[in-house]
Amino acid sequence: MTPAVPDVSFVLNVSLLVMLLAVAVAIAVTRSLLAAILLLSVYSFLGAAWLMVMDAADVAFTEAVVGAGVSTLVLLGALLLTRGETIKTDWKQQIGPLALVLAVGGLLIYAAAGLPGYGDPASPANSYVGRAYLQATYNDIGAPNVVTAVLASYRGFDTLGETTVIFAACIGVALMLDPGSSGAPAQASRIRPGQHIVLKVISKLLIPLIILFAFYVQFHGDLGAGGGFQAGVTLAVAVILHALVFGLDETTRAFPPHLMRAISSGGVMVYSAVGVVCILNGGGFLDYDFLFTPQLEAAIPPGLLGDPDSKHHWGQHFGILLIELGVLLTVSSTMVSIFFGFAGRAPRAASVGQGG
Amino acid sequence: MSEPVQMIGGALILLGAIWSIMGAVGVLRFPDVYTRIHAASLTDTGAATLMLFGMGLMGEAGMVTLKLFFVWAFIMLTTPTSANALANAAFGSGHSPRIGNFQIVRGKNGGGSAPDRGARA
Amino acid sequence: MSWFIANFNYIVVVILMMTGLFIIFSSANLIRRMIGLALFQSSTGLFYISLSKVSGGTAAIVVPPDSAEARALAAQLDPAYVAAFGVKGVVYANPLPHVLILTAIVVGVATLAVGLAIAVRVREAYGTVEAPEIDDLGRSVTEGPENGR
Amino acid sequence: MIGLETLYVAPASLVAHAPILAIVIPLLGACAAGLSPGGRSAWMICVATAVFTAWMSLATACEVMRQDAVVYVLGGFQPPLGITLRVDAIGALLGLLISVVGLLAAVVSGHSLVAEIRKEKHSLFLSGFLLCQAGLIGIVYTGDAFNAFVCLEISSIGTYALVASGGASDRRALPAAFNYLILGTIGATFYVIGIGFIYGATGTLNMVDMAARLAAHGQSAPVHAGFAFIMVGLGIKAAMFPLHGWLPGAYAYAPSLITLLLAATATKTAIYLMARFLFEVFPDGAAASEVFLTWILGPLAAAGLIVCSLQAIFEQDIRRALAFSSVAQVGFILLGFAVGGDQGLSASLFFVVAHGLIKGVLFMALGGLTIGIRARRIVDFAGIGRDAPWTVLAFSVGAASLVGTPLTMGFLAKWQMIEAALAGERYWIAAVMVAGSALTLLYVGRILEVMMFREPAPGAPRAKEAPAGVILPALVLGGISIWFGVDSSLPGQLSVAGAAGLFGVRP
Amino acid sequence: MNTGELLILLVLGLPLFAALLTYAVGSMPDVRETLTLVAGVALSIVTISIFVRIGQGYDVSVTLVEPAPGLPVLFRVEPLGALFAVMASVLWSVNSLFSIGYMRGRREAGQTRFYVCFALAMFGVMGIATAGNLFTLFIFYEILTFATYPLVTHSGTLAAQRSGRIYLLTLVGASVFLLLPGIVGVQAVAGSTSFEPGGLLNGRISDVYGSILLLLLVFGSAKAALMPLHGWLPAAMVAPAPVSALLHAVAVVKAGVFTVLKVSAYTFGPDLIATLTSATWILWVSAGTIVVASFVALRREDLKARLAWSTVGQLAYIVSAAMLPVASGLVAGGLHMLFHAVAKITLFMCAGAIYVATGVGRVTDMVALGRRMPWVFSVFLVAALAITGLPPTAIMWSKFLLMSSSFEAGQWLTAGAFVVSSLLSLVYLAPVALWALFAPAGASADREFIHPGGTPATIIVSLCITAAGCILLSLVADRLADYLAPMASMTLPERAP
Repeated sequence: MTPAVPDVSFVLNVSLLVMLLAVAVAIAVTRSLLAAILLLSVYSFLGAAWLMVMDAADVAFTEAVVGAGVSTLVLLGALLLTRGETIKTDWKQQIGPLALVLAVGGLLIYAAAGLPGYGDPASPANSYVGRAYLQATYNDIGAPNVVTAVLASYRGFDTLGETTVIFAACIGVALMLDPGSSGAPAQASRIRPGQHIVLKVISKLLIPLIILFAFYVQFHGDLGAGGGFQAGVTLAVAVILHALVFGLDETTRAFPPHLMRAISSGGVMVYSAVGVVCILNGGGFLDYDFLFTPQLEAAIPPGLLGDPDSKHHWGQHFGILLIELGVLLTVSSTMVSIFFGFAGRAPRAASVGQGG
Repeated sequence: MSEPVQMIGGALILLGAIWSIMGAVGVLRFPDVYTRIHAASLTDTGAATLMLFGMGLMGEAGMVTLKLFFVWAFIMLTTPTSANALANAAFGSGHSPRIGNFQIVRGKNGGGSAPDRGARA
Repeated sequence: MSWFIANFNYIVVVILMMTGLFIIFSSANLIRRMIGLALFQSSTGLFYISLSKVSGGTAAIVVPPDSAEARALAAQLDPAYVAAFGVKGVVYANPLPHVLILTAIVVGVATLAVGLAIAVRVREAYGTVEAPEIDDLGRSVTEGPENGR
Repeated sequence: MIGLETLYVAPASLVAHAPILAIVIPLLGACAAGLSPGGRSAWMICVATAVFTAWMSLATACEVMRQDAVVYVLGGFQPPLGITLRVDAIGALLGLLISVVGLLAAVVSGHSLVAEIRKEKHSLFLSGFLLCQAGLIGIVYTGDAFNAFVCLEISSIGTYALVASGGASDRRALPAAFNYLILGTIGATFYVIGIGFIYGATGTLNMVDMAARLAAHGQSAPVHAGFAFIMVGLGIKAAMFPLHGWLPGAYAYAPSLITLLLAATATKTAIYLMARFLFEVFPDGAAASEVFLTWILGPLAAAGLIVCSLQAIFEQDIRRALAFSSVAQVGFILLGFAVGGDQGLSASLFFVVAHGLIKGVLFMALGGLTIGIRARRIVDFAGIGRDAPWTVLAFSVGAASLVGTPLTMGFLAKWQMIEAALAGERYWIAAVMVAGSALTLLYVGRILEVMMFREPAPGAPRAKEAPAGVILPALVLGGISIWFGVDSSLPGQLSVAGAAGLFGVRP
Repeated sequence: MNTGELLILLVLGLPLFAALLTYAVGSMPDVRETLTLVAGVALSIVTISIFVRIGQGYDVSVTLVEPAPGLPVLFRVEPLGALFAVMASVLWSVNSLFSIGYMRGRREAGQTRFYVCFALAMFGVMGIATAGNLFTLFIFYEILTFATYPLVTHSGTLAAQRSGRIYLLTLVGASVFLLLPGIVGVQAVAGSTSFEPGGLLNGRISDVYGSILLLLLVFGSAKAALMPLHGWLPAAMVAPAPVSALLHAVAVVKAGVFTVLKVSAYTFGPDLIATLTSATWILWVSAGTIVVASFVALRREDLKARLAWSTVGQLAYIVSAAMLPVASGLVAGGLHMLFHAVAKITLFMCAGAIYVATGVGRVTDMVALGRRMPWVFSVFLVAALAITGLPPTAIMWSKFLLMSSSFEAGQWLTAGAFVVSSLLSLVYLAPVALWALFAPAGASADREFIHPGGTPATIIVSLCITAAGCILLSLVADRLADYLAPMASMTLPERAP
């Protein structure tokens, strides 16, 4: 059953994909590293736009914030510490990978032929579990944003795994870049007080706005697009902006690195604690219906949470809010501690001397 | 919203699109960093305003237009600041502006628009 | 030709994947290989989301069944299509791949961060991030000084 | 002869939640270790968590033997909506291997870290170690394909960082870790794309549901492509022969504790996933898996066994030699898969456990030896038998089991593999297995001869005995592999039940 | 724990306990040596009691442990095993007596390790003798190899190291490369590897697969020193005399041949062996080995090397007996195994005695030595006659049986090989003694003794015992043949526990 109306999204989809391809090929071709990194950032923005066209609001938000924001930041940080132009690799060296890649690509395009067409509503993926979620969310969880409902409640364990992945990244980067006691103390960053007046004024105005927006995204996660990840990264971006503009020392005084690691592990603990509480109350792990013991539920006056008949959803609502809080803590503190890892490292790399 | 208002909105968005194309051409054609920054910021401020205003007219009033206004306010705050920061950094790292007139000559280094690189690299 | 149109998304996914792989295997600089890796991982996102698109659908945020918004959304599609594939009168995109890709993006960033941290340490230990130079240095010094503490 | 189902290990309420606790407790332990100030407290948390995890995985194993497969529903939503942990006999067996080796590694970490990692990084290191444990057990217990990817990533990112932290003592660890990261991520991404193809064809992510719909769905191009992607991805993760480039560097220069973890358990989980997809998810008789088994997996595994054994013979660095030996033994295991049939599969599962214990002992003893002296090449270990008799005893128990001397678990494992190959009329596989074990004899014999019979080089520093905290766990692991050699009922019943479960035939 | 199980545990426990005890009292030579002797005698008593019980029809078997389902470590004694156990234990005691004299005479270093490894080797031999299935036999086969390696490289010289490496590589390589796959093949086909009277695989296996398995199992037990895999035996002569005496006459080589006999009797069974094509191939190989070994022995100067090559030839007798398509061949092989062991150990002990007394190893230097060592060379003569199978000695019976069964089987080639090698053995053994005793006129002056008082007394005693054994055994040869008869018949007589 092809849709009756001519699908405008396909045209947008094709044009954005072509732009994505152009940027990807540009990245492959360009020799300058800085250009490649910025092109990657452009790639992320285009990806975010394409995701909006494909009705994936949450993912577009995440791609824009995490993809463009943090990864470009981290890449630029790494580039700063590994200054140097790439060696000219002659084309003979690239024939091997090119041939391999073309062969595998050709095979895959053949295989892709069997997959459901663009936007086909009756494809196995869209007609089976996907639709079941759409139909079941209202009476199971009562959260309008089905993606957050699936993310936090149906597949809560996946998200716990994801948060642990971020925590693992925090541990990994700390293991690598944490100067620790023997490292050279981070010298005063080079920003003199009188500099960047314009930047300072505007960022002083913007930072509270960003943080406010972060909390807005966090708490209305199950109503509209948003959630723990996006809020966490936005929060981290605010802190990083502060560090960039006002120098690393004030920020590390406000957000000390080892505290960041503590919060990061605290977030994962909050998440698992919610799960364990559900077990103690007799349900399965992360089964939010058991978050509220019967006595507690009786104590809450009816109608507190909007529509009276959804009283039994409190467990789900609070469960989702709590774990989103856990995710927020972990994500924001990890991104900040990663930034401190790269920024704190700057003076040492320079002392080792340039040289390619 | 009634039909004619949507027409005007559409026209404004089209104008904004053309505006940003002009900005993009500017970035390619202008000789040195500072003029390019000017062209780029032209796109961000001018074209964005036009488009947002047009979208405001297209959609029906209410929450959407309010959000569009906030987006516009945010862009108005951030874009000029980033242009300023970029110019500041360029000046800090020694790019002096190209003053005086010059003609476009297909130089040997692959047709850059600036014939001689007088400025300190 | 219709085959090309119907599967255009997957062809782009495959090309992006191959570009990513090509960058990884052909570049000598560690940072460039990380960029290639990021590109390669992003292709999974495109693939899953292309699977999830339902034409005429909207973001998987359930609007109240008979609200103005719902009626506006359903108006553009013919009722039989909405009845067949919509939920409570509105056609939505498939939420599951969105959740999976949220995870994939986050995993991608985590790997990127750890990879770049290692690259920075390699730069401090070897003084370069070019793979051929690292190999030469590695081979020349069998024991490897214990620097880079 | 202890029947697992008869064991009363934990109160019923705890056993009901044993599978999820075996994953979440190491997670919480990792957070606690991350928070703890000193290295000492982190070590204590690590050991306590490891004990609890081992206890939980034993409880799960008993429960699995009682009711054939434990399904634990997460979040209260039945599959295909929610995620479930589905632990069958194979998962329980590998879970036991991971948690027991993890426990002993945790005990050893007290000493072996001191020599290789800076003081203030210990708590971070142990936190990463526990994360790997949680990830590995997650892979082995989960019943959801995408969740397996997430757990795979948890353990991988932990391992990348921990391998790279070996850079403090040998800078070559850093490029090795970088290559491991690149190849590992490519493997994981291939796996995700493979799952995407299968999701596109079936619409579900729960493995059991996926298997049912695939059986009904029949063969199509995306299913073949998905199968190929998953196998290549897991092949990279399991260091299958042509895709094992990352392994020697990662094993040789990582801290000894991490080499122990990697060698004994990490690659095994990827092999477990391969077995699950090969024999359970993709309907047997599906052209894809049959052709793959006989024409691609078999020859590749055979080539891997022979080529890597030869490389191990001519390798100078002792840990690289053992790394190539690991790749060869992975080839051996995959040959067991290529034989197919539940006898072949149960033999390879038994071999997986045997190889895990062997490499555990070998690298633990090596770690103990290298605490004293900076020995890297095999020649540096000349005549060490005299100075550190007990550590070398532990090493030689592992070596004996690797070679397959009678009354060790390695011997029984090889015996069952060759018997399965002969029973399956795969004579060329049996011949390759015999040739492989003979080559193993060569390089292990060479190492042992250098250690025991050769005089130490005059100038070399005198090796001294490893601390008791390292020797005892090594001897315990060695003892286990001899105990399973003499009475293999414990792992035997699990591997037979597991293989039978996969093939749907009751033992 | 009925008496049968107790006996087996004793038979296995005794040498192990002796090894540990010898290690414990290593510092006190006298205590250590008496301990070895006592252990040898005790073991002989236990094995003889087993021998008697088996004779009376009792079942002596125990399953120690079952590592994996279908793979029990099972011990079940049957006539051939009992005979082999008795032979090994008695000759071990005699050899201990001999080695005390030899080791003291030569003042060898590292004697504790020597005796400990000897006891461990006996532990391996007892395990092989009493093994109930191929799996258990393989375990003890490996233990025997690893226990005897230090004995072969006892002297520690470079030559010893090199021949030790050849010894280990050949034996372990053959067992891992050939024997193990063979045994696993049997397990794969028959579901178990236990020794069934009348043949486990009889009627369950095709000719092709059966032939391959037979080749794997026979050539796998490299200890039987068949031609292509015999290199280790002459190389092991670098070991001290007691080692070559016990190991390369009794323990190690007989274990290899014993395995071949058990495989042919109980794994394949006479009927299946008769049909298998590879059985005839092995017959030709062993016939070739017999003839070639005898010729090579002829030209060997060193006495021990000559004896080693003669052993290679004699072993091939037993292998060909096992491969004969007729059931009586097995009994002949069993008997020859026993009688040849007794004779060959005497010869090796004589060689050792000469070496201790005069330091002479080469045959040509032994001319006219008999005047100084009349006893040693007369015993050597008796043993030499025994090896050739002349009437008064026991081997006459076993060679007679061998000849008759090969005639019965119609294998003229094997019978011819037997005759030729017997004559050749006469030619390369008897003259050594004759020249020494009745030196022809003009012989060169004889050697001075390097050991005060000629050959030590204990050596003389042990020599006489074994020489007497060669002759007295001929009296009981027929009763022994009846004892081994059930091995060849299809069914085992009804067994009481």
